[in-house]
Amino acid sequence: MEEIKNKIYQRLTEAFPEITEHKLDFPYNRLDVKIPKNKVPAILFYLKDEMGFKHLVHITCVDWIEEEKFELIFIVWSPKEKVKVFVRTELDRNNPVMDNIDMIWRQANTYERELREMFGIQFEGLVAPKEFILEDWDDIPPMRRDFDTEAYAKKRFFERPGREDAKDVRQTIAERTGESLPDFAKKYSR
Amino acid sequence: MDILIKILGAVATIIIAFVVGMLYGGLNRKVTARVQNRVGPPFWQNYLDAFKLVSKKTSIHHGVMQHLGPAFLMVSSIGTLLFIPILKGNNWFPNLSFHGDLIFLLYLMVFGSLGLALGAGQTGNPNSAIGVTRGLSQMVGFEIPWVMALVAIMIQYHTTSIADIMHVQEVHGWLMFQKPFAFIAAILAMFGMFRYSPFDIVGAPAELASGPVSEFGGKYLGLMMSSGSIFAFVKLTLYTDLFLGGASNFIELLVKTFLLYMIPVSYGLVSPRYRTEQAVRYFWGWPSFFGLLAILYSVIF
Amino acid sequence: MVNDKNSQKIVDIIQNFARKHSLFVLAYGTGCGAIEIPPTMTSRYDAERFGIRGAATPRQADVLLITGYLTTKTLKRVIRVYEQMQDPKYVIGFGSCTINGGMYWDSYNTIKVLDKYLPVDIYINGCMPRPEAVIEGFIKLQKKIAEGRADGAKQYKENFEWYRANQKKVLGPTTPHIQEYNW
Amino acid sequence: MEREKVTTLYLGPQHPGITGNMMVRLKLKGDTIVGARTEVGYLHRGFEKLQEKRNWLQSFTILCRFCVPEPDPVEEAYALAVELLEGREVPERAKYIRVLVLELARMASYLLWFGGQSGSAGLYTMGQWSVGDRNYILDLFEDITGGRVYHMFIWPGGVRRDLPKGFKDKAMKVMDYFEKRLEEYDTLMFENSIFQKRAQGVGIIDKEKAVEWGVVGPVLRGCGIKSDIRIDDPYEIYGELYEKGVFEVPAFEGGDVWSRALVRRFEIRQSINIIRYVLDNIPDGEFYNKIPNPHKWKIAKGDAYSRVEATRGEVGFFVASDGSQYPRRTHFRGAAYVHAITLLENVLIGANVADVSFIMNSLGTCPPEIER
Repeated sequence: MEEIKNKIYQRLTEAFPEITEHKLDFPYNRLDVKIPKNKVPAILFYLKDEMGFKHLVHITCVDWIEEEKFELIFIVWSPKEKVKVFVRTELDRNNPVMDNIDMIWRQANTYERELREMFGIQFEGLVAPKEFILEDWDDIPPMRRDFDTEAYAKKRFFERPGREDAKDVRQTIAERTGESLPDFAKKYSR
Repeated sequence: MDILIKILGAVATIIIAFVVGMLYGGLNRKVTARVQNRVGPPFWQNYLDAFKLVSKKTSIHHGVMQHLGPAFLMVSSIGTLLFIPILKGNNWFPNLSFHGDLIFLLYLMVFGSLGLALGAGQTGNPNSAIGVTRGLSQMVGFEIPWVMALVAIMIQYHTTSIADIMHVQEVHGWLMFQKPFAFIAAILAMFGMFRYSPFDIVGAPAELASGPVSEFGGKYLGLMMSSGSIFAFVKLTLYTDLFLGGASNFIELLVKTFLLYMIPVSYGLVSPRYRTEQAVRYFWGWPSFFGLLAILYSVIF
Repeated sequence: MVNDKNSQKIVDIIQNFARKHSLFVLAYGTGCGAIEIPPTMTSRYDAERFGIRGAATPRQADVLLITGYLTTKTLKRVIRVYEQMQDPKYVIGFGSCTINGGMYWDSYNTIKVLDKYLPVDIYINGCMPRPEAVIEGFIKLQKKIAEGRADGAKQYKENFEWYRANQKKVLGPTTPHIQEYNW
Repeated sequence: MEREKVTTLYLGPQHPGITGNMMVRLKLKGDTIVGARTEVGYLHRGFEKLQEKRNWLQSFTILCRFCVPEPDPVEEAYALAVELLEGREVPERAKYIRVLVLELARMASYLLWFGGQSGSAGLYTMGQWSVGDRNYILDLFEDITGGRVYHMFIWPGGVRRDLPKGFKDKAMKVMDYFEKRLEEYDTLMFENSIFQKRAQGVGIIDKEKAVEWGVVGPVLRGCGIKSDIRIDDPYEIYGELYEKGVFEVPAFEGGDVWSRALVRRFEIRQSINIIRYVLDNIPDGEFYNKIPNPHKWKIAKGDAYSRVEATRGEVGFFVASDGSQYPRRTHFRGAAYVHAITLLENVLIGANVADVSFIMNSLGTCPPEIER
């Protein structure tokens, strides 16, 4: 496993000297590389076409609000080598712009639509309807860390107040609807 | 006085057809449930359903044809019913059965579907529109073996009157055994006529909601359900008259029609549905072949 | 004679009896509760014994079963579906999340209290309610119908403005604006 | 000229043929589909946002709601991700119990799928049988976990409870029943010539392109590619079981609905094998590695991605921690996320409109896991 990972990493550094960080010492089949964002499509192309990383596993984004940046992570898997590679890149949180990669894997289109909607990342050249999951959204993109879901829910939706007495629920319901309480319920009533 | 008895007889026929047709529908649901390991609804469930549907309020208006479509269906069912001899040589409800013949009946049976097609077309629901086109193409499919079977009988006995054909069977025995090819073709066409699986693509819920009727609710659906039940009784009685020698009393009629009814029901229980073009291809295959055989047999012998 | 009060009462009793024993449930799985509907309809629980069966389109249905939480996007569709259904019609709120939001109490995309938006006749609590609970809920509804107390649709018509205002609060300008659907 | 007219048909969200709550907008020429667009978002609850406010253990109430027909692989994926992130070990007995629960969930999900697939073709009897029989598996779940649909059973560090007494006999009886029952299913569904006619040659996926298009799980195996996370990237004891020959991974050439149906049918058989083996060979010992007090349980900064084979294909959880007791970010990858959008839109083109829900069911569409 270590040899395969080292070999893959060697090939990647030869083709892409721009790789800034890497991490190989995972106890399982995983390999991390970090690269500037303008090189991401190139390295993904290279991984897919030259090295057999055919399967796009995942595209995700983490909001590091303290450092004012988004971290984009592309996970690819090689069915032959049985290794997954994490390609990581950083975006400016205030102006998140990224290259579109759905010509490499067309299912990336879906991931990009979601990231655009949930984080507000603009993918240049992405052709898709504007709305994906949300409809008529009027706040900041909801998956950003500074969006407070509880406050939003309180503001927008009705809330049912909790009960004030400590009476048995069955009793309350029975009184409300005018039914008689069944025997088994009486037995357990407080 | 004579006309009064006739009217009473006609009304009684309609009521009997409704009751029996609904009962068969309920028994169908019961049988289906038993095959599916369930208890199933009581056999009178369909009456309750129909009554509830009729008692619902309806406030949909898409145009005149939408209101007339279900009425057309009902008129066609009742009209066909009145032209069919219910019992053999019976004076209770002769209705109009000695005036119509098979060719007239063939037209009358299509009339209802066309009316429904017009009504469903006006609702503007794309599901209805697709359902109607499918229904009509499937009708083109099963009409061919059905007409072939009838033509074979007509050629053989030189008559188009149902009453005469019934009379012939008293002499020669049931046409089911006399004309087996025609019977097979007609039974296979019957699968399509009843629209149970595998030929239920017209109203397949999984792809078309419920097809032509998807925009009809409440009273209209109740009307369609009743007319469907009457029509089922009509078809079963017609088959009994043509191939099973008719029935001389009511019990015999019930037994024969119920046995016939169980053929499409039990086949439908274990088959998925055909697509439209597969259905049409099916009907133009073996059923039409048997129909052709029946005609050849009639012409040669 | 025909329009006399007592005969109307008798007609009501007969109609309610038929309505009670023939409930067509609209096939719309709005939330995760849809997973317990197939077991309810199949062999072990078999809801068809009570006359409960599925209906494919809103025009034919009597009962709108809200199976679980409603997102705002679904709520709009549900309102349209509900208004397309023909009287008399009933709504069953299924699962804790229709009652008070349940585990989605702080979610930004689901409504919390269903009866502010649609008139609910019966709530079934639990997450997920078992098929027994579903059948129990339907039987309660049948009892209500037989007694003539299942008048959610009437309530909706009388307080239409209030319901519409609540719906507008969540859905904004895209709220459906007509009540009668004639297309 | 009339034949050239393009009709738009909205399939859903309220539609009996749609799996769950989603919409497919179809462009039709006659009966043939010339364009399809999936529209989702009717079930979005913002789970990943909610998880940011729940600690590592509180997330478990949310997890099982990700994909309702089959909640256990999602729990497993999250537990695995947390374990990878923290480097936590799992006792051997817990691994066996996990595999048992996962395989039971696989069977339950496939039985429900039988109902969907045959119901969309109009064979309702099959659905009634298999969904009714599924209750026996749900009974086993109730015995193990206490829940019928949602279990919240697989936790980081093990499982929540041990197996109850007398469970083995009960489970073996159920397995015997299903072995007998599968033959009846064969007669009703797979040997039915009409079902074969409907399923063969419909919804074809190109074998060459399948991996690139993100096809996973039974759908990929239906294209003739033997690929399964359980053997490719083994977790728990699956690698060991595969080497011992306890189970096989069936794959069928063709890439159509029929071959996918066959894959699923034969996988139920394999699941029965695994469950029998696990019940016979389960070791004694602890079933749970004690975790710290969940309110004070902090995990060092880092991220992890876990992969689990569910019935729809590969599901996975991305979990990132910032060193606090709450996850910084979780992101779920469902198989249907790819299958129901880009793949479905492409497979539907050229198909008959009658086959839409048939194809959707065979791709294992599950809307709640798309939008979460």
